[in-house]
Order: sequence, then C-alpha cells, then structure tokens
Amino acid sequence: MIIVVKYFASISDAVGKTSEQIVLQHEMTVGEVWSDVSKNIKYTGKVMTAVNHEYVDDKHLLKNEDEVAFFPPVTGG
Amino acid sequence: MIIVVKYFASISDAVGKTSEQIVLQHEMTVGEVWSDVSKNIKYTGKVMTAVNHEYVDDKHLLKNEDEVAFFPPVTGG
Amino acid sequence: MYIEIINEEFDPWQKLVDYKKSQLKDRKNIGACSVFLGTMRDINSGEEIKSMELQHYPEMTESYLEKIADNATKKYKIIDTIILHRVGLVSPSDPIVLVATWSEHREDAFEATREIMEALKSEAPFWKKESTDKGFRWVEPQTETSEDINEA
Amino acid sequence: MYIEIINEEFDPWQKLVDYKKSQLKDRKNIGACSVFLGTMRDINSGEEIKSMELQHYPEMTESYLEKIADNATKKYKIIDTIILHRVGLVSPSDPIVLVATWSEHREDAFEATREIMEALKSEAPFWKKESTDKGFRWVEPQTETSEDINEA
Repeated sequence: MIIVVKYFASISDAVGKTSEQIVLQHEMTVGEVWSDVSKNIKYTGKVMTAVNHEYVDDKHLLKNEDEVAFFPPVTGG
Repeated sequence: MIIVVKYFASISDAVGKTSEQIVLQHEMTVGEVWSDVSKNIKYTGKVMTAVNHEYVDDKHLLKNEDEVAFFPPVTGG
Repeated sequence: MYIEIINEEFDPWQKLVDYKKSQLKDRKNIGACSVFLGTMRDINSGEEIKSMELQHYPEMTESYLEKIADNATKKYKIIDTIILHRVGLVSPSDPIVLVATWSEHREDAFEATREIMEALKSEAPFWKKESTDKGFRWVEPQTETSEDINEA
Repeated sequence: MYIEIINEEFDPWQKLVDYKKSQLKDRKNIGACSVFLGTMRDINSGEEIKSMELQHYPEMTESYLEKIADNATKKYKIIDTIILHRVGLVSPSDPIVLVATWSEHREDAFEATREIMEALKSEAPFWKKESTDKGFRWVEPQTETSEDINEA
C-alpha cells in the first residue's frame, strides 16, 4: 500500500520537505503515520490532517493511493 | 409662543399639508399638540415625534420656535 | 466619516473606491472592511413594484445618520465609516443605501456595519412610497422575520 | 457561485462589479449585498511587517472554499456568493480576501458573509509567513480577542 504525504507551512519547514511517498507495510491510521514521520522533528504545535482534501481525525484508516496532508492551524483571510 | 409643525409621509397625506405654524396659548407637550392636530384625520398608525431633529416622547414640553415633526415609523435602507 | 444624501442614481462601488483612495490611502493599519449595499427589489409583499419614491426629513436626516455612525464608532474600534443614502425616485435594482466601515480586525467592522444598518432602518427619517399596478402605497416597516412570513 | 485563488495583486471592487454585471444583471429580487474585504496590515503583534507570503494547499483550497460557500447557501436564503483569495507575495494594504453574498433580505446576506469568513479563517488551508526586520515568521492563528490582548 502506497500513500502520498504532503506537508505545509511550519510543518513542511520542520520535516524538511513538502511531500513524499510512503509505503505502508500494513493498514495504518493517519495518527500512526504522523507519529512515524514526526519522530525526529521539532514541531510541537497542533496538527491538522486532511485525507484526499477532506479533514479527518487521527483514527482515520488509510487506503492505497490516499493523499495525506499534515499542516499547522490555518491562517488565511 | 409659536412653533413650526412638520408632517411626513402617510401622516402628511392624512393631515393634507407638509408643515404649518401653530401659535400655542399656553405651554404644551408634543403629545397634546398631536391630539389637537390629529383630531379630524384618519391616521391610526404609530407616530414618531422629533423636536428640533431629535426624537422625543409624548411628554416633551415645547419651547418657543421649536420645530416639531410628526411622522410614521421610518422605512429607509 | 462621510455621510451623503443622494438625489439621483449613483454608483456605490465607485463612491467607495474614491473615498478609500482619497481619504484612507495611507491607513496601512486597515485589516478589514465590511460593506452593506441595499438595492431596490422589484417585488414587495408579493406585488410587483414599478418604482418607488424615497422621501426624507432633509433637516434631520444627515445629522441623524452622523449620530448613528458616531455611536458605532464609539462602541467598536472603527477607523472610518461612510453612509450613502438615496432619496427621490428609485427604480428596481437601483442602489438605495451603502454603509462601509474600516477597522483593524474583522469583528469590529462586521458588528459596526450591522448596527449602523439596523439603526438606520429603525430610526433614520426616510419613507418609501411604492408604485404598483394598483396605485401608490406607503411601505410599512417590517422585521425581516415578518417579511419572510409574508412571502411564504 | 464563484471562487477564485489569485496569484497577483487584484482589484476586489472591480472584480465584484464585473461579476455583478455579468452574472447578476437581471436578478431584480436582490435587496441586499454584504461584502467583507480583508487587507494586509503593516503591523502584527506589535511588529512592522514588510511583506507576507501566503501559501496554500492548491489541490484542496478551491474545493474547500466551495464547500464553505455551499454550507452558507444551504443555511441562509442566498441568491449568490463569491469568494476571492490572494496567494503569493503580499504587501501591506494589499487585498487578501473578498467575500460577497447577495440575498433578498439583509439578515441573510449579513449572516452568510460573516459565517463564510469565520469558516474560511478557521478551516481553509492558507498559511501566512511574515517578513519583519528580524526575519521570517509563521503567523499563529489567534481569535480576535487574543489579538486585541496582544496589542493592548
């Protein structure tokens, strides 16, 4: 199972990239993916998560080819 | 004591004039003036009253050369 | 602050842009602008309106609108405000009233524009006389809710 | 409904007037238009901002703004709505966001514009990176109240 992960704003700065492909060896929730990808970074703020451009919570279960996005609270307008 | 009385909109239609000068023989409230001027007219709606362009209530006592206005509820905007 | 009673058709957006350019060009602390434009509808209380005469109390109107704008400026953190109001013979789709407020934060502009409009509707000395196929009629003040009920 | 993400400086009033003329010319039932314009301030949290970069999530932004506009249209009696939002490098006084709604009665337009702005502020995927004398910083989301406290 393969997913695309996108990072934005200060989270992108902390992770050091804007996107990557990740191969999942087994079914995972977005919360588990965030734990993995954020293991060695310094970001401590809130995280918002979208899957295929819809907001989801930590327990959302990922499917093959999902696009997952992690970003800090939004500041538009 | 002389006052100017102005009428607007449906009240002006009912009174049949837009303004008149009235000589008061003694001190009067705007409520008393309205009772006098509306004696023979068919207007039964609410009346708003302003003296010298400020809203007042029925008990407001008139002074010489006051400008009194009687008009129906406003409908601007 | 700018108040104007206008006796002919006007372009509310042009007026707004001109005012902003001439009076607020250098106000770089402006973060929010809330605008309300009221236009004439062609239907009221289920009847087609051909035109409308907007009367007012000339000696009172402008000073009363100033008072309404003053009250909003005191209550909220407002940088500037304008109120434009049409009088005279108005046709469907014509602009009737434009209220605009500028502030640093959106909350103040939103609240001030809303309060100015509510005060204008219930207190400013304007009256509407509609022309329909059946003749003329004075518009009765109605709350938004009762208008909705009438139309249902 | 019209949503646009704009990558360069734009004239929000001209866009509004053009949309009204081309799409809403014959809607004579319009009685109210409520507009909010957000512009960039030159000071934030007490520091002078020289410029700002507005990033977004291109694949999500437009559809999310559509969803916000849809929600408002379902909740209120709205005739039409537009949302324009700037991205890219922004300078003080530049327009950032314009929201406009048209309705028969003012209540619906006021409420819808307000709700669209609140939803946009808390949910639409935009981020601001400010440039000050001390370097760059990501803007933290703040309620209007906490912003006021910061500035006091």
